[in-house]
Amino acid sequence: MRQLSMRDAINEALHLEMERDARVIVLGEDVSGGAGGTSGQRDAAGGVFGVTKGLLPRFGEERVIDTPISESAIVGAANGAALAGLRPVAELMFADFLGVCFDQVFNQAAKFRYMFGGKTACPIVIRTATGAGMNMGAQHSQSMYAMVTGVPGLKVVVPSNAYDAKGLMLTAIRDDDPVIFFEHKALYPRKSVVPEGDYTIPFGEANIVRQGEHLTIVAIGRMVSFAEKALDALAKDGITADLIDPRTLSPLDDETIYESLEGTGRLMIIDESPPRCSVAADIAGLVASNAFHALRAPVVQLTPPHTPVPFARELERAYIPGPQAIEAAARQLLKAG
Amino acid sequence: MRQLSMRDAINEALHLEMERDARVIVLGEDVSGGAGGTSGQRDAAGGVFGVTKGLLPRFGEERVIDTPISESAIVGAANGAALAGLRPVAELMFADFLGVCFDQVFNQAAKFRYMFGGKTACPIVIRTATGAGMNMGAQHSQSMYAMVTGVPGLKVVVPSNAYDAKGLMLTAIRDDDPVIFFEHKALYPRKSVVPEGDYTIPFGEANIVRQGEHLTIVAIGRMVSFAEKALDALAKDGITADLIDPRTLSPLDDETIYESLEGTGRLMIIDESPPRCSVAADIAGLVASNAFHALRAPVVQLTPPHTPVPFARELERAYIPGPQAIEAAARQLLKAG
Amino acid sequence: MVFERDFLIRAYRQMRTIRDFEERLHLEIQTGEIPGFTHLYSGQEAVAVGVCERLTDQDWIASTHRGHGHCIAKGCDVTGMMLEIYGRADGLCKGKGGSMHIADMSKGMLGANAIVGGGPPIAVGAAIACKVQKNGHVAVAFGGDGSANQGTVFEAMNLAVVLKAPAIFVFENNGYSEHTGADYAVGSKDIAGRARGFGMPAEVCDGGDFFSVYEAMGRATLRARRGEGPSTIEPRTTRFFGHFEGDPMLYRAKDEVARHRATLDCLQNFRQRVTSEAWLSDADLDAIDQDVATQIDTAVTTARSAAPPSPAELETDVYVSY
Amino acid sequence: MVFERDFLIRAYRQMRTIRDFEERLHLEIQTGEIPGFTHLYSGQEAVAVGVCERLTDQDWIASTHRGHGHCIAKGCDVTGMMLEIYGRADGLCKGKGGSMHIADMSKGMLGANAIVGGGPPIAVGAAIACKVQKNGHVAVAFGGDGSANQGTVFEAMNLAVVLKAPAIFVFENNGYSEHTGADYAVGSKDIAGRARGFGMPAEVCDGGDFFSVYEAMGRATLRARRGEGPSTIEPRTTRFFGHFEGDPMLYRAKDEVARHRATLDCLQNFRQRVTSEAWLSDADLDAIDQDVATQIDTAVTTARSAAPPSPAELETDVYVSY
Ligand SMILES: Cc1ncc(C[n+]2csc(CCOP(=O)(O)OP(=O)(O)O)c2C)c(N)n1
Ligand SMILES: Cc1ncc(C[n+]2csc(CCOP(=O)(O)OP(=O)(O)O)c2C)c(N)n1
Ligand SMILES: [Mg+2]
Ligand SMILES: [Mg+2]
Repeated sequence: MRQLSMRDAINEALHLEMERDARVIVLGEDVSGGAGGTSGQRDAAGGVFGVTKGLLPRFGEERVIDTPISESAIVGAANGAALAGLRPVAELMFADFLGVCFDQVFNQAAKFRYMFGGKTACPIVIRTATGAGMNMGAQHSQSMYAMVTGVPGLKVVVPSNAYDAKGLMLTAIRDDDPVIFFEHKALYPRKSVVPEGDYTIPFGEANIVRQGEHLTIVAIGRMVSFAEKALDALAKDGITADLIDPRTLSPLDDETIYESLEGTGRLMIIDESPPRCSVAADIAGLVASNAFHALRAPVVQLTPPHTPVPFARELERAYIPGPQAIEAAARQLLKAG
Repeated sequence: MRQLSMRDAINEALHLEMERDARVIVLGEDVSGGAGGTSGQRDAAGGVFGVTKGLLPRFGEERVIDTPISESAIVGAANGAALAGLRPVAELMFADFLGVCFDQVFNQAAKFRYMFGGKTACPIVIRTATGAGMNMGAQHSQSMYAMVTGVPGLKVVVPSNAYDAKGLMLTAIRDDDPVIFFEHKALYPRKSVVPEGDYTIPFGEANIVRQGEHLTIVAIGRMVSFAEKALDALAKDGITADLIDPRTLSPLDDETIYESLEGTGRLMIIDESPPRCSVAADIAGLVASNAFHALRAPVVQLTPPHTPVPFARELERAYIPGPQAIEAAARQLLKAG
Repeated sequence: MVFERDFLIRAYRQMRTIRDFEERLHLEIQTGEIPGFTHLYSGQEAVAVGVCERLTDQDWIASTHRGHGHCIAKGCDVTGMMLEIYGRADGLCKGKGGSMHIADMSKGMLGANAIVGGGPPIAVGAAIACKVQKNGHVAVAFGGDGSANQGTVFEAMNLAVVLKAPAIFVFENNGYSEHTGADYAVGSKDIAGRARGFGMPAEVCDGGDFFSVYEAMGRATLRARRGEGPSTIEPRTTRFFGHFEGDPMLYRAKDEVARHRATLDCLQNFRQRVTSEAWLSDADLDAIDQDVATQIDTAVTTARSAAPPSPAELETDVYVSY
Repeated sequence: MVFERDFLIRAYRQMRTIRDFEERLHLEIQTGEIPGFTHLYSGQEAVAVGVCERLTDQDWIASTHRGHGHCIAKGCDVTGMMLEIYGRADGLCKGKGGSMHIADMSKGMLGANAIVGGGPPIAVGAAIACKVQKNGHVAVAFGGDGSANQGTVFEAMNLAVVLKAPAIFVFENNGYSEHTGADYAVGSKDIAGRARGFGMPAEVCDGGDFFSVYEAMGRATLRARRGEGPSTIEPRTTRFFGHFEGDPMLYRAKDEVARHRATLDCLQNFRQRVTSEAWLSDADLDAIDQDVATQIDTAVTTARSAAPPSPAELETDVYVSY
């Protein structure tokens, strides 16, 4: 079967949907690149991570729009274009840049439908690169998904592999609500089997990556592969787990977590963002409220500490929950009671 | 004893500290008002809620700075002035406006100290009006504290009464870290006994508003007074509770909550913000991880639904957790096991 | 310049409708029946109407916190608006939005906006859509002098220039942002000059004169519809009430509003002009006044007795599907 | 105009230090030892040094993602910087910041900044502090042509004008923001004109010529120190490397960098000028080149073998107290 990197899988989804639906446009900084340059070459970037490569030559400047460094205008323009009938996919180069355009995300896109009495929709997708692990420093490495998951009106997607990324992106663009789509930088080159052509993955349906009996692990984004590594090691001691990848944080498929807990009674949540008011805390809280009786031990929230993302390799490595930390925490959790 | 409104209590704290410390400046939109007007009258506003009234006549234009509508510049200027040795108190008229200046809050102020290796500090206070209940609509009524509580490097204060507000404000201005200070619009006119002169309330120490035996209630900001009303009603049936007001959400005095739970075994958290990734979820999650064995029933998170704040009176009333909803939820919780 | 009778009648009716709507609201607010806080547009009618008379339902506008005038000028249903402002179930936004969030896509009205500077990027997006759809329509961003200091607005202006988007920026300079004078907060003293600095044509016009605004808008829409890019107009105007209802206006000279009502009233100006040119008669205008008064009265009566939204409405309309 | 020998020697040394630092980094990055991504300043040295030679340690600058040049020009310790870029425990920021977050308050360096447009509001704040402290110091905001499209920057400019803050905005127009030409993204084709639109004096100068930048900065600092308010300067310059290390520069004509290195090299320009005026000799300059080469080599050698931060450092320095 054909393998694609997550980068190329998302690229393919964009191509497919722009082909299928003339209302889809893409806009952002350097989504093609080369405008105003001296080489005369357009598509000189295709996005700084190459995710939008080839769209400009195929769909032209009117639908693949390079913008100035003006994130509020980018997201705001996506909003306005959506209200006016298009289906914009805006690229926010790094999720950390939500800070300079957050109003258009949480006060505008998220609230139009409600404030306007259900009489309109704002079908935008904001694609953005997320996560630590590349030593990009405190302002280019954050996992910002809790901030948008908490906002009613938004949908939040965090794919953990190329296959899901393609299917979720097609769903996202076709979805009539505003979607924030987090693409982990470290996953861009990671390959998996990706079918050609059209397929969608519904929002709000978790992926049960593995099934097991001793504990339930919920892992987000890049943490899924780390959990798999840890489970490989634990398997040698006969320890198995349900590994649940929520795929979308809003809507969240909490039911699948509760069901798993009925069997295992033990929960570990692995989240790459700092602990307070995080998605890990959110899920732990939901379980404390809705699946309390299934719990046989304290919930383990495995997250980085309450600090910004450090730069130095050694510090960043210590910051991110890795396979070893997951393995250790799982062993610990199995002893707790 | 002298009673002051929360508005006047904060105003007094600002007066006191500006008097004591020449490095304190205040800046924001209409913090005095009247600049460039035709009446020639300055201090024509004193802040749209009147909290900064009288500062300009007392401390002059250089320390009480009216700004254009430029929130990024306001918070950014506070940051720069702090790095350069001042102790700015910036007013963000409504917390909802974090959207147009969030970068300066979470990427700049919050991270300077860490990114710069501990060699500097950013002692700013951002005062901002929070909360629903005045029919101000979806973009002027939000409770945004979860978004900043999740950010390492920030401190977050949500006073529930005039006395605390004054003491916490004095602590906030003297604190060397960036502080976001949420003032609930509905509490501004609410009076309580406020001593004259200088007193501070430490961060990270919850206030145990009431002591009781059947359950633990954690309530934030305006929700504290609603919980008190509910407890008055419940007292008639002999139901009593520990009512805990965290006062600061970061740092959070979670120990006091755990200790209370040792006695009661039942927890209800009342938060005015929507449920996902909220402070309610955060506390529920902390308890599920750190005080699991004390719990005798599922944690109750009493929050508004996952919707924007509606405009119409009837809807907004239904949105906010009120005394009756709290009372009903408490009775329910006592039945759960 | 000669104007059709029907055109003048409609323009006057629109301005009068806004004026009556707002003056009546000013009274009704004092009854305490209207929730929230409200920003009235009285005094600025010539701007909203001068701008919107250049537009069709297929053109777009993005409005502000002071949006009633824009809504009416763009054709929103007046009773629906009044119901919304009262927070009623049958309001234009089902009572969920309120005064600062009235919208009607079917009229090309992208929404009032309670965030200063929220609208202009949205308008530019709508203008981009017009370009992609190649439909010859345009999008207008309304903003005040105060909004001309918000970074998002400048970003929108530059983006429109870069993309040659059919966008028009209308900065209603009424001299104040809340309690602060534009002379203080707009460092350049002039907004049009900023727009020129961003590379688009810009002109100041008389916001108290419908014809002045209409002419300036004509140049801007012509340019936009021809695909030549954005323009800015800066109508100088005045508001007859406080920033919001309840504002004691300590920053304004005591007699300022009275003077402006006497000398800068765009409705009086209009009447004066059209009667002196003998385009319309006083009787024509009086008839409109009568008619509008009845309409507004009906709107208020309807709104006062209308049903509030049912609590079940609280959780609907958040998503299309979830 | 006559310049002191010491002044010229220092200016040249500063520029040469930046150049060597960056050219050496360009090589070292290829070893894979340097974490993260790095934006080199080579080619723009005359701007950083022309600006900072007008400043003292008590004046402030706010820098950008492309900050090494500004740091060196403002007096940051070169070995400390190199250690930081390598992510070492003894780096200027203990290895916690990295290339994009170098800061040193003791030198008036408010920090590089990985957010485009993050610095200017901060610089204006420092300028406000100078005003409050009445110390006669100024604050400079560095930014690129790309940053001149970010709303936060315009807000900072207007605020500085309104408050007459002693701020100076330096827009280093190197023709590109990442892979996009300034001709495209800066709709007005000119940043100085924008600044004038905001009500402050602004001038374009030759960013390849130390003296041109230094002169323009002289006018700006004079004005600022006299309390007359902010100014903008727009040095036209070029970068000799890609946007970040690894950028294949597909947007640039194949020979552009080579041409610019041959014709727009500010170090060559400087040498030419000072030797032809006989202010300094080639030998003077060669001696500096030698000296700097040794210094940079020591910095690299030190950094390569230095210890990383201990994992215990992960959780320190978040708060002063918590
Ligand atoms: C981002 C933001 N900042 C501040 C406010 C508060 N506010 C509402 S209206 C207003 C003044 C607006 O002035 P202007 O743009 O001149 O419009 P006008 O009120 O005169 O119509 C302010 C400061 C807001 N709503 N949004
Ligand atoms: C808010 C924000 N948007 C986008 C980026 C990504 N980015 C980093 S540098 C850069 C280009 C900056 O161009 P310019 O201001 O001309 O500076 P130069 O790189 O030429 O020195 C961009 C888009 C960012 N860091 N921050
Ligand atoms: Mg105004
Ligand atoms: Mg550049």
